[in-house]
Amino acid sequence: MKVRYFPGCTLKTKAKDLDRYARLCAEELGVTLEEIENWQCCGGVFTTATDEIATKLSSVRALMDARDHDAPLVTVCSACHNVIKQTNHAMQNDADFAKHVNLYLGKDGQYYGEAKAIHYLELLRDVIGFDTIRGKVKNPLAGKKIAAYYGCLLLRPSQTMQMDDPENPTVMEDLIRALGGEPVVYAQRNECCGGYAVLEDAAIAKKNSGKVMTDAASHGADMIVTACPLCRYNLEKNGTGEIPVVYLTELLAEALGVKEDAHDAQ
Amino acid sequence: MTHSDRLKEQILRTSGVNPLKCMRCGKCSATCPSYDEMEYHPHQFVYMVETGDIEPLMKSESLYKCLTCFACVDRCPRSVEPAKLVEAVRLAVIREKGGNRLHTDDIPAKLDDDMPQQALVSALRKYSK
Amino acid sequence: MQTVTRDMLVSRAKALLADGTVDRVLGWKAGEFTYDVTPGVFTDADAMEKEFVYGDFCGANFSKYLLTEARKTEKKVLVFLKPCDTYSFNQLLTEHRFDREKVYAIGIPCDGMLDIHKIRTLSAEGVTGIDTDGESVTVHTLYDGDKTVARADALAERCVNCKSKKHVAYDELLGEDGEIIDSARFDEVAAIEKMTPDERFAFWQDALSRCIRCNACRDVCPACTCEKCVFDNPNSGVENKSPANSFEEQMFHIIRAFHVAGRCTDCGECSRVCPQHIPLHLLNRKFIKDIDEFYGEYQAGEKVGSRAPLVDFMTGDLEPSEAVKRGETNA
Amino acid sequence: MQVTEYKPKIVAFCCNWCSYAGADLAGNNRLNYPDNIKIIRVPCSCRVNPMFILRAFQRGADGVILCGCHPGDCHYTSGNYYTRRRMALLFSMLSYLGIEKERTRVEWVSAAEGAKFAATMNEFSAQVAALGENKRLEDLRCKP
Amino acid sequence: MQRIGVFVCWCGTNIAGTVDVKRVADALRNEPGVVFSAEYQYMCSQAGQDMIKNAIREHNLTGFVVCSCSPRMHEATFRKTAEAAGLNPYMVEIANIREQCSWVHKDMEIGTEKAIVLGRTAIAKVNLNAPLTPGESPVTKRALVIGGGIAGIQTALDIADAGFPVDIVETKPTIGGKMAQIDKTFPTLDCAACILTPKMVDAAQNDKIRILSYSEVTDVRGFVGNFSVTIKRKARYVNEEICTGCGLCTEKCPQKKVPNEFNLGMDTRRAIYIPFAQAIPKVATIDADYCTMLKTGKCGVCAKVCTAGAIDYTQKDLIMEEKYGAIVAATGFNPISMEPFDEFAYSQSKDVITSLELERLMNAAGPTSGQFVRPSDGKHPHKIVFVQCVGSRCAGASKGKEYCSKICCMYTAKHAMLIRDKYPDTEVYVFYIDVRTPGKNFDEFYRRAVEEYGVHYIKGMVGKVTPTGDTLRVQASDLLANKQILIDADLVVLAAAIEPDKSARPLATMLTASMDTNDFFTEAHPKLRPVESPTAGVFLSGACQGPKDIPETVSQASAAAAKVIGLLVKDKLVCNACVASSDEAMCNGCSTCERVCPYGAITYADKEFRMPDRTTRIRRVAQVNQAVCQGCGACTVACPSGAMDLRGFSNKQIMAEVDAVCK
Repeated sequence: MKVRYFPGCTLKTKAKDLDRYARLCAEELGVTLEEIENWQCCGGVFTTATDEIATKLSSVRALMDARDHDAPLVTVCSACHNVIKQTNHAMQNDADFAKHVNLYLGKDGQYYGEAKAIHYLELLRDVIGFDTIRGKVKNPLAGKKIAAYYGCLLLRPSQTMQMDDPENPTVMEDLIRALGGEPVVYAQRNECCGGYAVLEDAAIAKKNSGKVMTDAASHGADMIVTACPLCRYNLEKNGTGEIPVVYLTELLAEALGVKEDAHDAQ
Repeated sequence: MTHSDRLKEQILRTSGVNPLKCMRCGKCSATCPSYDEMEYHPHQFVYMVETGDIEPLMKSESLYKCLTCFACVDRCPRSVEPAKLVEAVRLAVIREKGGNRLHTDDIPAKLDDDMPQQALVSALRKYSK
Repeated sequence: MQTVTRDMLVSRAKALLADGTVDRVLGWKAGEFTYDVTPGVFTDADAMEKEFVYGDFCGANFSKYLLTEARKTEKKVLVFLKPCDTYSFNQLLTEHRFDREKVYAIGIPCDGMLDIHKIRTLSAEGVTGIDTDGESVTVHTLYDGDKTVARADALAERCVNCKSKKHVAYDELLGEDGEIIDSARFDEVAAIEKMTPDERFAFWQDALSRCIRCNACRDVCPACTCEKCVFDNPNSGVENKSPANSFEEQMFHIIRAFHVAGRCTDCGECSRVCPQHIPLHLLNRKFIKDIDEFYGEYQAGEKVGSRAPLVDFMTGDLEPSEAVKRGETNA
Repeated sequence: MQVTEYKPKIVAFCCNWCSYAGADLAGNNRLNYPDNIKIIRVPCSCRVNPMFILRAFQRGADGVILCGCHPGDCHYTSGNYYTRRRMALLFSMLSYLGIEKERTRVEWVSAAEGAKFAATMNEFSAQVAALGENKRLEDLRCKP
Repeated sequence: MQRIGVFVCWCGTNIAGTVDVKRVADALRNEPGVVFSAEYQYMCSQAGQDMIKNAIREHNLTGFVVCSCSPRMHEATFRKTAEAAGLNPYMVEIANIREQCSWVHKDMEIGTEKAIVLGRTAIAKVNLNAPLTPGESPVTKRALVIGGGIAGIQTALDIADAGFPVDIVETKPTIGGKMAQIDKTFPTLDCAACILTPKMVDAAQNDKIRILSYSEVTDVRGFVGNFSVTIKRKARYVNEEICTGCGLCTEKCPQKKVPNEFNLGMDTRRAIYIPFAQAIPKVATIDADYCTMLKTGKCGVCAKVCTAGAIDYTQKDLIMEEKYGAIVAATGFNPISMEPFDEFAYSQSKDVITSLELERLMNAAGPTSGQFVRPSDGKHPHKIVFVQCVGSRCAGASKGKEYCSKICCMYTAKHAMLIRDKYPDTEVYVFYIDVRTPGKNFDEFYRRAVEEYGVHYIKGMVGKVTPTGDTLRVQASDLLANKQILIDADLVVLAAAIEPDKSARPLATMLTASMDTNDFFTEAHPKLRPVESPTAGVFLSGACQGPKDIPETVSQASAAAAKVIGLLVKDKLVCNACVASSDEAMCNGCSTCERVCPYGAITYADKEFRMPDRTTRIRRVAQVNQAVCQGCGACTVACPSGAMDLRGFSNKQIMAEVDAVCK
């Protein structure tokens, strides 16, 4: 099966592993991520103001592409996913907003939220299925205590994201289990890492990421897994350095046995 | 309509938030990761917008401490959505001429080798127009 | 032009008669002219072959006939339903007016039916026959020879403003099912709402004063299935057979519209059969529009068993004073 | 200039439990309201059939007011909620037909609101009087 | 043709001061149907009533109109007068010429003219009056109480005290409900079991009360005074009559790992069990979901050890049908699930518990035998944080309930106080939004917690609980200090919102009783009939009607019992005479009327009709149950065919009044 794929800026530069393994793993699991043409940066954050129109157009164009290809729009980066999903939700539910957006779009066509935006994790869980994945695991992550870090963007606002229980999410834990690892459940996994504020105020990021790392460590995590490049950056910068932070696609690639292949190919 | 009435009307409109729904439980502030960095806390944003006391908020550094993590939005028992108010007030500031908080020229100095692009675009979108 | 042909209907009906599923068929019967098709009951293949017609003037909604026909049959009665008819069909089921088990419903698609009144206005009086060919209609007239009008211009009002090409009930569907249409059926109501009260009064005075109280609207209406109509019942207090003055008509039509409010599916039969061409659907649509705007969208007959807005409420419903204001300022 | 005061004919339907009692209270407190208003007692405002209202107009009433318990206070729990929908639609329809909307009204009057009852009646009577005689909805046959 | 009498009352000068009563009487004499007209000073006096009675006899009156004060005042009086003179009481109409005429007008001319119109209107109506006989229905002198918590027990005891038999249907194996799980009660701090269990015993020993435990109501038919109820007695695989409650089986059963619901899953029980020591009936029950014998056919230990021979693995559900005159819903409440609120880490840590779990933890018969220890490690907690309003007072898209659960403020004060009292080495924090303590000695109780017991009340809410090592890091706001604070707590207690029991909604459907959007039963009138459902014969007791504490529940339970007794003492129910009735010849059976009836008084029946052509036709028609109809008339307007009419306020009568007013 083929899905439309929105990689996002960071995955083309600093987070190439997140992108590369996402594609390899999907391919291994029978799904081709087709990168949409001429995609534009999502903007990193969804501006909640009702009169912010232009900042959401790139998401709408990506969604239109998915609609025109009659396929879901998949993103791996939590930030891109958050922006696109919230934009799609607004297009479906806020008639006034949709009207304004369509005025901007003009001859590019009209859009009313017909496409479905899903995160890579939802692709794994809802389309491919964890049971299928379990069956394809070549190198089980046995004995590894892995702490999933969700941060904010995957889960919130929960009414819109509809990804998982925002206070007690299980999708990554279930994935870790499917890959043969042992998930570590800790309360700070859905708290913020400090996000973009790191640019202005490194202390905020340090404080928040520090809390997350400490909590994961105190629960005996060997490793932290995340879907967001900025989370990874903040956690790595502010951890004690003992617990590695990896992308979920890296972990998946390792378990599916496609990681070495990729290295070989290089 | 006084200036502060107009400001309040603008904030309510752009945020889409009704501060009258607030029952003053303070859960937003209890859950806020940037609480200590803020001069005005999420529950104060709600209350001060309700009373039309918006100018102090516009002058406050608090605007740039919100991480837009939506914890206050998700955990609010009354569905007030305080983060949207913070954003609306911040927009009211940075949309003004010369209101930008972050300038592109400032960015190189703030970078390190690992900083993801995502951080730059997000910060620019949040802090500048 | 209809995508389902007469032959298809006849052969299906004959098959069902032959295999004993049904023992009677509700269908359209040829009249004197092409355009005066009447409803008929066919009990054998012969009659079907000879008298059954299907074409541009087969607008009659048979749902109401099921009340009597379903009672007569030992097996089932076969009925052909256009999309709009299926809403009446469901509404009657909601009101327990016939036994669903006694009916075999075949849904047939519809491109809209023609309005002979419109055709006469567009062409000439003395119409003797009509041929439809694609998008144009050839009208044979007694005095003015053949005239051609566009099919679109000759469509009945209710078909121009068709609300749904989707069947909401059937046992069997011939052809393709369509979609619910976002029609402009409330535009005319909105236009009247925009008038001044004096203009509105003049409009309705003009329309309703034409009424001859023939009761055709009531008799054809699938929502008017009372055992005894209040207008025929000396105990109701509003019994009145013939019009005495202009208010009688208003009274009749207001009460009738109110009685069907929330139950009217907007099938348009009332306006179709009115010999005086009173736009009666505009009364029903006013109620439908108000209901949609005041209490949320509701389409009678969409689902069997749905709770009509007039037998339902919300504690926060709007006040009548507010409703009247809104009805006027809709403009 | 001699002016004969025009008195519109007004029918007031009052529910037995709230509004009729409210009218009684207005009497107990000797609160004046126009004599041209005549009250018809019904068990609940939901007993009022639109036919009654049309009948009143047909027989020469210039205005019709319907009073019931406040929403949520209905003696029969939900009667006035139905009334509210019925009258919203009926009045909207009358206005659509060009009948002056000021001739019809629904007012919620509790048993404790004698003053409100009197004030409402004064106000409604003045409002209908301002429109003059009801011509549009009158059956001429029934004029004396 | 009616023969109508008209009686105009002076009411001293109350009417005669503004209305020329003589002129009124004279004018009305000429109205159609009137054969007699007179005026008198006080019609309601004995002399006035005698005058009416004499006129009835002398003039063979078939009905009369009294022009007097409001019918709300003396309609009943004059109806009795009519009855005394042999006239049907419903042949009387009152023209209200005092409250609605003489008292509101000052001008004699105006008052007189209006009085004539009002009299004329009443005459027009009485011309169309028909004699009415209120229906009667017998009363089955037995009550059903659904739910065996404190509400149901109290209601049953009070009804039984009045001498009427009562059945209590309880879904659990024992009665007692939530109160049996509670440790102490506020504001007196007496032991809940000590005051509840004697009542349970009273109920068990009362020969008027039958306890149907482990049973469910599956169907309700009929109406006030005449309910027919189907009850399913679930198989407990133990013969209730024989079991002595010795408990031997519950000790020997090898299946030990069944979560103990009585202790909210904090410990385990056996597959055969008695919920708690004071259970009523004190008999064992086999949990079929866990019993090895029932699942695999291999075991039978309990049967072997039972000396009474009470175990019966072949027992089947038993369906019984009983008749009742009144039904009381007492289905109670439950705390809501804390799963959606995992910011408080309820599912992540055993040391985050609900208040009801705390009750069990503090109870001497609880899972820790009353030792106040942490569920995770059995250590004594030192810092305890209480979080109020978890899931209460929520709005919009957020999870939770919109209402205030009402009992949490008080039980939290109780818990905090008890902990501080018994364990002075603890620090107790209560995070509150508002402290709501209306009630006798309630606020004083809460103040004692603060002032005498040193409980720290903090105005603010907890935002996040992070289990860290062996503590729970509580992040909260202190709004008065304008600070965000962190407390490393040992135990976090959540005041979970309460909701109606899940069985309430299907029960309401069976009873045709109405419910609000939260699934609480609605009362017939929020102020004046708070313990009755709008459906006649159905009464409400306890928290199924709304959140309530124990004293309130008990008062409501007794109030409901009083209402039930008031109903059961009657041999026959006299129904309202002014009820709806359907003209079957005109009825379409369209079900529109049924939908607006607030009382469920309308049912449908297939009836055979003879048609003009001598054929017969079976038609569905509406039938009004006169015992249930309250006469609002909603159905009469909903009915499109006009088949439904209201006696005493018929379409024709009201139209005649309209015509008379407009004349």
